[in-house]
Amino acid sequence: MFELALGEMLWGRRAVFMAVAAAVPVLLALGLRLAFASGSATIVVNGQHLSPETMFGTAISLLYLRFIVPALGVYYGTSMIADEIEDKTITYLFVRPMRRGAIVLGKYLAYLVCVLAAVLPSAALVFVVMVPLASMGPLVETFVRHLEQIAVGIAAYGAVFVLAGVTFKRPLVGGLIFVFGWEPIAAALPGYVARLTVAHYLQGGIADGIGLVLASIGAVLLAMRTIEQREYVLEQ
Amino acid sequence: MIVATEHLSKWYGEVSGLNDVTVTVPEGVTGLLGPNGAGKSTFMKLVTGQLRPSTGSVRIFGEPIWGNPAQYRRLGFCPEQDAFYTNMTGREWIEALAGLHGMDGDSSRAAATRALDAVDLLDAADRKIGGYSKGMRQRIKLAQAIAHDPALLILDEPLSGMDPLMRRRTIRLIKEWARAGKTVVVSSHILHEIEAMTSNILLMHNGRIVAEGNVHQIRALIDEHPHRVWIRAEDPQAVARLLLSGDEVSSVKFDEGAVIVETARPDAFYTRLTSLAASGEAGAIEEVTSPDDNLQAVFSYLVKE
Amino acid sequence: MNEPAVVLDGVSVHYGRHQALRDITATLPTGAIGLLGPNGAGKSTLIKTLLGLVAPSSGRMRVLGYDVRESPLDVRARVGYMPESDAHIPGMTAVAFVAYCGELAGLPPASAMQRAHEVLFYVGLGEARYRNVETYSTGMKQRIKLAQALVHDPDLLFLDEPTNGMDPKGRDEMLALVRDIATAKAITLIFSSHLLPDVEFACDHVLVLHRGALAAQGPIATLKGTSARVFELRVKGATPSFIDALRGAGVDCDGEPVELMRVYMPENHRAQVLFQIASQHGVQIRHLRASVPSLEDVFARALGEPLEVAADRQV
Amino acid sequence: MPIHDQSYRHYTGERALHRRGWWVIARNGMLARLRERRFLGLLLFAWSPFALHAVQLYIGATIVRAAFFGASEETFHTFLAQQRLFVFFITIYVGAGLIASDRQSNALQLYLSKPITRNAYIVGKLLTLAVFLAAVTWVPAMLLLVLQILFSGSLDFVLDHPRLVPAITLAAALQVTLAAVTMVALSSLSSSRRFAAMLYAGVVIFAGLLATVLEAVTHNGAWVLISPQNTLLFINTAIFNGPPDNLALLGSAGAALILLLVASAVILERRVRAVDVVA
Repeated sequence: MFELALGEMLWGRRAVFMAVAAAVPVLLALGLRLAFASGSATIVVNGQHLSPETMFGTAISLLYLRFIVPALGVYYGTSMIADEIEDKTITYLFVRPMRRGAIVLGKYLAYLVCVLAAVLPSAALVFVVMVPLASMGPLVETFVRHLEQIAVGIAAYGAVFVLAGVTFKRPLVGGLIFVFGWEPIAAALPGYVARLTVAHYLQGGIADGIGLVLASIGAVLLAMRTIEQREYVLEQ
Repeated sequence: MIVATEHLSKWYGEVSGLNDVTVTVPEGVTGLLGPNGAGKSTFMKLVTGQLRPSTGSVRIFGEPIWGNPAQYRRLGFCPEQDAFYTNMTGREWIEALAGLHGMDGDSSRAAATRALDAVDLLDAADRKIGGYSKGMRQRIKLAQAIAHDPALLILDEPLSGMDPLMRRRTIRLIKEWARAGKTVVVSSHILHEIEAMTSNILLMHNGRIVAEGNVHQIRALIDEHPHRVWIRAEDPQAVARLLLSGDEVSSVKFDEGAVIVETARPDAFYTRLTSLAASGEAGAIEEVTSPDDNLQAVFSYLVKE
Repeated sequence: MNEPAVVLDGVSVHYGRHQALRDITATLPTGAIGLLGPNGAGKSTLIKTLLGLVAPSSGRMRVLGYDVRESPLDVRARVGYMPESDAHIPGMTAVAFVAYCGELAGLPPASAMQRAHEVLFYVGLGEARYRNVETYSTGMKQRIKLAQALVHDPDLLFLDEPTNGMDPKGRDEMLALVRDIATAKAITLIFSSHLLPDVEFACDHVLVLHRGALAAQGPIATLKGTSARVFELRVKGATPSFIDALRGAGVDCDGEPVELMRVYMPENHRAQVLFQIASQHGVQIRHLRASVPSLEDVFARALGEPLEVAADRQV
Repeated sequence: MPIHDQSYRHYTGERALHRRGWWVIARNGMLARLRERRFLGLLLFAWSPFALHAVQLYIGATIVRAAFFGASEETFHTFLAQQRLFVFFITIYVGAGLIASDRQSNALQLYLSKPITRNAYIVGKLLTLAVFLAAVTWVPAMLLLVLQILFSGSLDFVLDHPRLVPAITLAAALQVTLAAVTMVALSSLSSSRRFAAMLYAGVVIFAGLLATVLEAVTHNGAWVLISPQNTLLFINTAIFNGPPDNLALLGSAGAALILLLVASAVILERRVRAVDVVA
């Protein structure tokens, strides 16, 4: 099932979407780097002259964690099963002598492998391009920390939206609202409200990270159980 | 019995898909018939474990199918919808699905080649399914159903979109599978094609089983339509006179060069007719047939709208 | 109208390298004509060429007296086309859709609306005519496709797989409509389908295409030819001894006794022999009929396929 | 014949052979849209700037005689520029599905089997969108002009600005044609309405963003060419305020628009066909 899912990930609009998501940040980084090099434009934010290194920190958390990783998670997580159901090709997989959960697991792992293989190198590239060689030393440690966050983010968002994809009829719209509507609002609200989002735990320390990984595994298992209980009536 | 259901019902909210069906499917080919919305696809989805019975049970090879994926080793299903991974080639798709049966690389490749050869798609095997014509897509669907050599085959409209030659070849293929010991359930709207495959049918209407078994036996049981026999003879009047002398005949009509007789007791009547024709008493009798002893007539008599 | 509806003279069509039609020359009479051929034989290409939607690379075509290349609009104004796949204009009710097609075919708005109602009743969609087409079942979608092809009262009608996907009752009603149109309404009809018995029921003339070339053409009756000494036999209470007795009398037969058997009678034998053997063995002959070759045999022969009869014997 | 034949009757009425197919398509397309309340709401909303300007003119003409309230050539220029937003929304709302929905529901082969030419189909579809776009650009602009004349009670405003009417007409025409042709061409590229809409929105927004950013960063006006929207603005400014100092840029802007129109025409010619050539 894993190979079949892997194959599906690498053709058609899915691969294009992933390539774009990985390539855009690198291009932006290059553009900004050129702008810095040519010295013709300096970006001054509230009076303080921004250096490339700090730029990289904000770029990572803002661009990757808040936008690219959740977007990929929503797109692939929800469409993984929902697409096959809509295209009615899921029937061929249901009539095979294997637990239906294996379909979810196979696809989820294929998603993890592909997205990690696309996004992490892209983040590394952005790091190399943005941070000049001289001051790279001290930053490596935080860079690795960022990579971990991205990896956990990919796993978490993926798991949450796989579960959404299996349970709801129109998961994509709901997913987008959750990521770009609910999460930013919740972050601003006081008290525990922020805890109801994935983003909150991403920013947290190691403990939150591990908690998130466990939660992801739980979500995937729940998704596997759901797909085995539910009946999918593919209307004519 | 390969497939058996007891008081099987299925409800979608208030809509009743299947209503208290108790039926057994014998070996060989069985034609599943009924007008649109009769519950055929619901029945097939229950038998292939895609839907859970609301009440009652459905068993294949004696065991329930829902939530029991091991059964799919012996079951092949060809769905009606036109749904494919259009970017994969025919061979890749069949091999991938065969792989899901736990076959290793070589055996799934061999199974794929065998299945593709059976449906005569070997030459197009390495082209993308997206570029296949409707007839070829139908055949690749059949191939995925037989790749793992199942003992039970459920085919939903297997011939739709095929050209006449391919239809004939597929009908012969289905009969060969049956002869090779497989049990095949074929659902189709084209009655004369079912007739060409088998005379064992399962007629459904409004979610219930209206009739099951041999078409001709079923026809004989439809008493509000007495058995009608069309006889072409040299001297139809003579034949009619002689037949009227017996009490089996309830009415006689004449057609040019032929006489049409209605009888309520077909066995007695046919025995007498055969001996009459053998004796040549009423002149030569060239042809004998029963215009409404076929699937079309049975279907229209039993499925009154 | 006695002059032929369609005249094709050496028509060839190329899609890039692929030759879709190869030098087709045929004269189609008025009445119902079956257009047969395996997938990819060029059937829909021929229809699109006759509609003037595809320009042939060579040859001339006259439809209803118009030269297709010179006046395609005149041709399409007198022709109705019922496409094979589901085709409707989104977001419209049935009567609005059919009236719109009428206007597109040249009818003034008021007449188009009036014709739409009439045609919808004729194809049996009277009660459902105010419903939106998207809510229609497969059978109803086939009927509305026929309605939009009839609304402007064409003299020539192209039907591409009209009975596709319909249940038995729906198919019988559609076939009755098609036959009524061809016979009672004097509209020439080109009926393309894979279901040969449907074609045989509705048509009296046939055109068989194969790999873009004309494989056979002519009235169905003559193409079928006379029946060889082959009979269909179904009996009740058959015993093995009955079968042996048949073979003993030089009557060869194959197929299972309980199903329909094919029986090959030697020249001098008459049907009576079968009855005599049957009555001796207490067997009832339930069905005995000279096996008239079906349109399928004509189709197979035209495509150089082994005949069904012969083919069965090898198995 | 006492018993009338109830079944199919032949049509003996009038049959105009070369009816204007394109008008039938356009009229049907527009009527279909006008039946939708949401679209009427959008149209109404698109006329709100007009109402604002009308009030402004009224005040200018009656109360304080302040020149700044009165109409000037610039008011019309900014009005047309402001309407750009509504042009964008209406183009997507009406235009995205024009051909895409026909392709999805296989209606294209129905149209082409009727006695209309492919150009009639394309013109009909273009007109459906163009009429609505004109209704939110040219029509309100001209109405403002009429109001100005009515309020000021004299024709001299028009006499003082002879070039105003042709300028408004040309600018509006450019805006409508560009939006309609490109949108319908994009609509013919796919069979999904949403995809065509996203494509159009993507091109307009992304190109616009990129052009403005690069222009700001590099202080070089030439970047305007990469966004059709900005190019159009540049040309409209030239129409209203006379030729800019950088004549070469104006020429290349014109060329860019023409290139875009030609490309769209080629796409339409290739995509609106009876036969999709499947390899």
